Amino acid sequence: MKLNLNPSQIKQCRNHAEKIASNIQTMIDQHTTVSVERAILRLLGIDGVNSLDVPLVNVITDHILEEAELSLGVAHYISYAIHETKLTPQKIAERIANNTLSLKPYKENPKSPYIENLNPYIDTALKQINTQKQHRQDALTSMPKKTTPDLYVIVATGNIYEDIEQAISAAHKGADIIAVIRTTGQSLLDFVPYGATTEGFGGTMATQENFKLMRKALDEFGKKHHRYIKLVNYASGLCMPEIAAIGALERLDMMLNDSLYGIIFRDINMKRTFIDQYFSRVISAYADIIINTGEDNYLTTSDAFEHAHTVLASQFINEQFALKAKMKPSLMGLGHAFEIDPELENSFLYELAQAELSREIFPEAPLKYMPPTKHLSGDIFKGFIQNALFNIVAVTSHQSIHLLGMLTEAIHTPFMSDRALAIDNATYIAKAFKDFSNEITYNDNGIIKTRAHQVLNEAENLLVTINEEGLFKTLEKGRFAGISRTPIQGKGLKGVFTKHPNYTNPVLNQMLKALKKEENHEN
Amino acid sequence: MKLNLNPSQIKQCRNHAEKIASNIQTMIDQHTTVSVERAILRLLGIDGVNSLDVPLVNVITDHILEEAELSLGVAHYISYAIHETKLTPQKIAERIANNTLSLKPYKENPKSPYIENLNPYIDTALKQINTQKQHRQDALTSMPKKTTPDLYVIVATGNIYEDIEQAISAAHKGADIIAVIRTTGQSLLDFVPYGATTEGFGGTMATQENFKLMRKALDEFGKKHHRYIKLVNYASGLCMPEIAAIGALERLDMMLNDSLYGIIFRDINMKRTFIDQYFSRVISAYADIIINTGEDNYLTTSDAFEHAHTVLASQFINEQFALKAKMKPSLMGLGHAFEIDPELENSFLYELAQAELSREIFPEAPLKYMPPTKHLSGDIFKGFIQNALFNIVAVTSHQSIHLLGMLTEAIHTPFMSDRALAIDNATYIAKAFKDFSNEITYNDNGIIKTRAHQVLNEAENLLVTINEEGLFKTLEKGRFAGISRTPIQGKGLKGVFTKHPNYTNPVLNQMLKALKKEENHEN
Amino acid sequence: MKIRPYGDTLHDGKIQLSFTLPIPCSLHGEETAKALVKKMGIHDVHVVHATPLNDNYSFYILYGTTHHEIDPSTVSVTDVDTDTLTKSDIEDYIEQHFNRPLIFIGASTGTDAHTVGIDAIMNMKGYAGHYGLERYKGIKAINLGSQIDNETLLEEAVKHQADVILISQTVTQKDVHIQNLTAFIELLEAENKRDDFIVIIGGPRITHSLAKELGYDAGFGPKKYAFDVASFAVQALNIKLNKEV
Amino acid sequence: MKIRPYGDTLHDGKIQLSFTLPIPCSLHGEETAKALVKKMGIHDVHVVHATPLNDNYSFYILYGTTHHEIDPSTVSVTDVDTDTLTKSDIEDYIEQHFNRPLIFIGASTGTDAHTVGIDAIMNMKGYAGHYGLERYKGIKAINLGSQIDNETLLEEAVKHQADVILISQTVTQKDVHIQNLTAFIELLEAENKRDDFIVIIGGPRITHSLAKELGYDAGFGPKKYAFDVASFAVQALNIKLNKEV
Ligand code: B12
Ligand code: B12
Ligand SMILES: Cc1ncc(COP(=O)(O)O)c(C=O)c1O
Ligand SMILES: Cc1ncc(COP(=O)(O)O)c(C=O)c1O
Repeated sequence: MKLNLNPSQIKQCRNHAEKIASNIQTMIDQHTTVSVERAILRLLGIDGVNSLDVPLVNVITDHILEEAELSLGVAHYISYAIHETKLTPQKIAERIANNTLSLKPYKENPKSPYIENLNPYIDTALKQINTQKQHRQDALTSMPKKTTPDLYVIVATGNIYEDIEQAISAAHKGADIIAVIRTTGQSLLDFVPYGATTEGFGGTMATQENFKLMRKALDEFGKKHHRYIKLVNYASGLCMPEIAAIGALERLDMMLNDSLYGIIFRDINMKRTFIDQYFSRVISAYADIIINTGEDNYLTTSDAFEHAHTVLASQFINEQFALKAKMKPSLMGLGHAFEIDPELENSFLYELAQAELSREIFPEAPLKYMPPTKHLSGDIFKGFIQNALFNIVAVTSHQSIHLLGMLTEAIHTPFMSDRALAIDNATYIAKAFKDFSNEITYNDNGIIKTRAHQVLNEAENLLVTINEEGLFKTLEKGRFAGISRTPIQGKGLKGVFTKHPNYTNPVLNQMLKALKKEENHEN
Repeated sequence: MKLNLNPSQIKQCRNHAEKIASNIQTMIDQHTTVSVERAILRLLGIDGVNSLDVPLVNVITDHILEEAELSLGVAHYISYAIHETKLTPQKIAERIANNTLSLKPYKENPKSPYIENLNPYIDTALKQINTQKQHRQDALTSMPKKTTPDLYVIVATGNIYEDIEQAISAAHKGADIIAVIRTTGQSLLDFVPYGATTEGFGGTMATQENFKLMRKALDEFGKKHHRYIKLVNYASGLCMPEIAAIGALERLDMMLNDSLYGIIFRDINMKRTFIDQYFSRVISAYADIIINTGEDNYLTTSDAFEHAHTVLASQFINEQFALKAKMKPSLMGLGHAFEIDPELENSFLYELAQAELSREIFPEAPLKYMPPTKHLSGDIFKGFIQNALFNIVAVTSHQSIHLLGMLTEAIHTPFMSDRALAIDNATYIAKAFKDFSNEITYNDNGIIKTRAHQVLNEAENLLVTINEEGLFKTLEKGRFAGISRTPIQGKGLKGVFTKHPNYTNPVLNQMLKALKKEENHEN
Repeated sequence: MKIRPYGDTLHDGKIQLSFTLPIPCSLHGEETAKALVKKMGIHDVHVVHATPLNDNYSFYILYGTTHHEIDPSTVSVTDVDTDTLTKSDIEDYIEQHFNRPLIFIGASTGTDAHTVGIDAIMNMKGYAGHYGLERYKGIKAINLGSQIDNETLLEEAVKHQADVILISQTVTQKDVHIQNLTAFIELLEAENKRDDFIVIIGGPRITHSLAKELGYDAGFGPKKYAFDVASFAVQALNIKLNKEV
Repeated sequence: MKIRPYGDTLHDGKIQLSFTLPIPCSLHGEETAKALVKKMGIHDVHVVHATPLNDNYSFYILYGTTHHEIDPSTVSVTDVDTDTLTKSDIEDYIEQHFNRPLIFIGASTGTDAHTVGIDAIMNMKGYAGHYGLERYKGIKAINLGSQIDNETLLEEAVKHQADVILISQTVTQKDVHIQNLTAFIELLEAENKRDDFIVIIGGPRITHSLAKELGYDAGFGPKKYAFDVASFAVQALNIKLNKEV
């Protein structure tokens, strides 16, 4: 332990965070959302769109919203419908879409005695997910393990085919992880677009078909080069659980997944997205998908030196949210970032302190370490060395998921060559500094240790405050990123429903059962 | 002391090096060269060229060579001529140039009883040098002292006026030291060109007028911005002592000055240049001019990892040569470099080890630390981060004279923008890593300490060998940079003469007297 | 006087380029890169670095000498031509010329979620040591935040009887900002409201000349702060409302 | 098929440039930089970085879209057209085609003091894992070192009855290498000895096409090693001495 942190202080922080998360969890457990329900439908095997390109899962929830009562949960309706029609959920969906079937009658029915009718369909989905898990695990165990951080780059052309070209090119240069960035605005869509897409701004639509296409391309590359390239997308925004479900089915390996990001930066309603997040994390936990949280974003808005503790406090909270969803620490890609103003004296020391701090407090987490973005300018040469310093910190503090900085960050979404240069940069640094962290001890009372202790203290104080005032109030006060949000505003509140006493989510239940079993095995 | 080196081993190394240098010094004391004699003439105030652009100092030595006997030394001839003609040395030179005076008659004269006639002229020169020293000292003491290394950049346009433009531009960006690189081939000229020059390849002629012009421009800038910009040139090649003399008169602040460089890389005869070097170092010692030695160059030819110890061994030898010329350690800008192949794992650790090693062994020396050059390629982006790593080592190991690497090193002599980018790079790193060295302790038995000890061991062994075989043999065997040279080959041997029993060098004697006095004062 | 780029000799024309070609990396690739650069009127081209990005793409770094020269005096600059005032001058100016507070309404529009730029101009704190409009006496600053669609922005502007509308656009990929900005001007015109407001845009890729081209009153890019924007706005409002020139 | 540079969409024409202008840094400077780049046939030019180097010079980094396109199939490559053989193939070739060792004499000429390049080709050790000519059976390699003037090189070549002359040139500022290389060819011709030798040049800025232009038999640049040079030389000698094609 390089920083001599006080373990009981860390434990205290965890206690505060647990209480904060528990409070929210109480609210979560009493609610469902349109997106949670659509995710269930997707895991019952419902796919496709109607003639107006509306996904069938939306057709069904819209239908229930208009004609019936969503608070009963889709499982209620579909289980009755299967019982009566003997059709598959997919066929039922198609019938609803062409108005040859209505779920309205089941609204007044008692709690469904036919929920088990859903089991074969759920099993099919879980089996597919399990197969994907197995595939990933086999691929990963057959590969030599890296000792330096995994190199993560984004593709964001807007066109999935162009993205594939760029992704494969990056893999050739040594990238371990490819993230397909989403088009601006998708997170506010209350449906998941359908099919392969070629038009996007600052990113590419997250669709099941796009996931498939990219997964296939990366698998082919991996097979040829005896590597496994991890794929990332965003279970985030208004369709969090649905995208988590699609990601689980299509073997994504990581998902950006963090309600706080959506609340703060996308003005998504906090209730909505906390509820969505819970189910999405259970799905990801079940599917062995690493989540990436978005604390790094706070520092793109607030000053990174002054607000370092907000990142740490949020990581503690996100850890507890993940634990409630039965995630193992090895799936918690907690986010942090290298965003201190390069004009600050000793900036490297402060960055190193912060990175070591996260590393030491979350030893098992595959930390997601974000490159400098805010202080990159059009001076691409300077940007390249800002990224090099970031790479040094990443290697020295043993970060896990190493997002590569682009020298053109302030200019455009990355060109193919920008990405290649970034990989060269990181590869050179990883080699040159390979054993550096074993070579040095941080001096007592030095700037690094003092800073780490200070940030931990401030984070603890903040957690105490949040625990006292409650997370909703915290968000209202704009304590994260200086942006204020209230529980009654924001996108997607209309899609939130208090669960009916007869509500049930059989997919969640099955997943939780499996996860609990696993948990017990491990203990 | 960060590396826990063994002080008695270091002392042993110094003992070996002292013996090596003493051996050469014996030879030096018995000889003079055309360039030493011309340097004396310059310090007697002789300046200008004849109608064929031959410097008057060369006219005189050529005249003596043809008509008389140089081994008596120019002081012999000029003192007689002054006595007889009552003319100034300058007038005497002009007469010789237009064939109205011959020094031939004095060849057969006894040891000159008129040497003291030279004193007024020598005094004038020494007074000018003293004034320059005082000026520099005043300027430096009135300025705030930097705690990070001095930034050193080169200009090399070939045109002194363009060089000035570039130098001032660099000073604006933060350069502390400007070196005017010499045109390729000047070091092989057995005369110092005259006047302002505008044509050079890969550098600009070193002439007294060029020195003056640049000095003036830098002084003006310094005055305006309350800074003192140091000026560097090359007392190196066949005219070492002459350029040292000119530099002393024109207030250069540093001089590249290293016989070994000339022998190895310029094929200059070793006897010639050792003799020249001695006088040139005495002049620089007298004028408070820092010398820069050229060990860094070994690593541009030989592998930097395998031959690191040759640099250290050579630094020990150069230290002793400097001591023999009465230089203070604070004037010994011993050279070393960051030249390890970036493809080597842990290259940063090895570079850091080497830099700390030099720093610890020569604590008072203003070490000259050279940037990576050999492994720079046309990939300017990668080059920029190679330079950043070099800058990190420079700051962390407290180097003194920090030559900045150019991202276009493999392409062209620096453009104005290349230099500006280099300064930005170094400034950013110096700020970001300001207190880094106080923050860390190198772990025992780590790669860094182990490497430092190993290099010291190897250097010691090499010094033992050199002491046994003698430095001439060492050079013949190509132990430095893998290039072999013999004492009977190389440029300039013809200009070496065994001193006549009546030989005297009154300038050397006066300078030594002053230096010894200073030495005693200090003790 | 005509000038050329400068490497180390006046007018030597030295420039650096880099780009990717969708062809494999080879000597032929290098020659193709050179030939392309020659078409740009650049001679003495050296490919100093060539590297494959994958089997079908290759990256080149080149140096060359451009033939082209330019007379800087022939280059005209479209910049805001009102004087730049300090915060307190602006406050005085408002007091002198208007007998009511001026209302500025702003947003980051369309799907753009970037607020740091608009906040830099509008919020109390400002940016880089320059206070934002909220802190100006005589200015009422209403910041709607991000992801505001054009219709909502106009509605709110009408509702608050705004004098000045401020629009921030950060995402520019595939010119999405141009589309969005053009749509707002069209909306204003369709509703016959173009003359009701001074409309100002800003963002990292926004220039004053682009703003004029798109039909806006002014545009501000990087290193522009609240006082730049307010200086222009108050003077433009004075001309518009008080018919002063 | 015509191609353009590639940023993130096929043929989008994206390129990066940087250069210094001998004018102060200002918006006017930026516009001048843009105008200059437009003359190169590049549109959508963005000055992404502008910074003063001093009061009278300014540095710009730009991105733009080039109009120009190029059909790679129209680009011809002047490269050594003999086969590239391995060291042992070359040794066999010599044994088969010549009944004596071939003599290669080399130097870094003029005032050029760089020896690493010529050593890489000629010395035992070679470079980057490729042995130098000295280690080849059937080749006698004489390396004169650096700073050898043209006259001395020719003298030595005649004296040793060399088959092949190798010249290395590293310093290229103000085209000093071109002057020096041209002078050597003129010297050979003046002495009527051009046909007595295969004359090959090399160095970081040397290409085969430059060599041909200057009247040499071949030229080799970076990433060329002894086997490349020897492959060419032995085949050229076979054609020349044995009139084989
Ligand atoms: C911070 C940031 C974010 C934060 C935003 C947080 C927030 N609260 O705003 C977060 C993390 C949320 C974010 C998200 C995204 N971002 Co973003 N982000 C940045 C970043 C790093 C800095 C931008 C910034 O804040 N600059 C500082 C401010 C002060 O500068 P400024 O905006 O230029 O403002 C100044 C002037 O322009 C002017 N100004 C600005 N607005 C106005 C308005 C008026 C009226 C006036 C007068 C003046 C004015 O005054 C300001 C002060 O001088 C840039 C990269 C970079 N280094 O520039 C990328 C960048 C802007 N983001 C980008 C993208 C693509 C996205 C995403 C779309 C990615 C994705 N698909 O997920 C998302 C989604 C956001 C969306 N839909 O818009 C791209 C845009 C590419 C392009 N040119 O199209 C960039 C360039 C990164 C990149 N290279 O890919 N981002
Ligand atoms: C090492 C070096 C030195 C060493 C040389 C040591 C030695 N024993 O050679 C020292 C320190 C002595 C030196 C001095 C100088 N150098 Co120097 N040096 C370099 C450096 C760092 C590396 C060159 C090198 O060794 N490359 C490795 C070899 C293997 O590559 P190569 O030469 O390209 O050779 C390959 C091919 O080209 C080819 N090849 C080469 N020759 C031949 C010949 C034949 C026949 C064939 C077939 C093939 C062939 O095969 C080789 C293997 O693939 C470069 C910068 C750089 N990174 O490139 C500057 C550089 C070459 N030097 C430069 C300069 C200006 C000088 C000086 C003139 C500076 C000065 N004024 O003091 C001095 C003086 C030397 C002189 N008069 O020539 C400039 C040249 C600028 C230009 N383009 O004109 C450079 C580019 C640095 C810079 N940016 O300013 N230098
Ligand atoms: C956790 C998280 N979710 C989502 C996003 C952005 O994507 P979008 O706004 O498209 O959901 C980010 C961006 O950095 C993020 O960190
Ligand atoms: C000590 C020393 N002298 C001289 C030179 C080069 O200059 P020249 O060959 O022109 O003397 C160098 C170059 O690095 C050097 O280190």
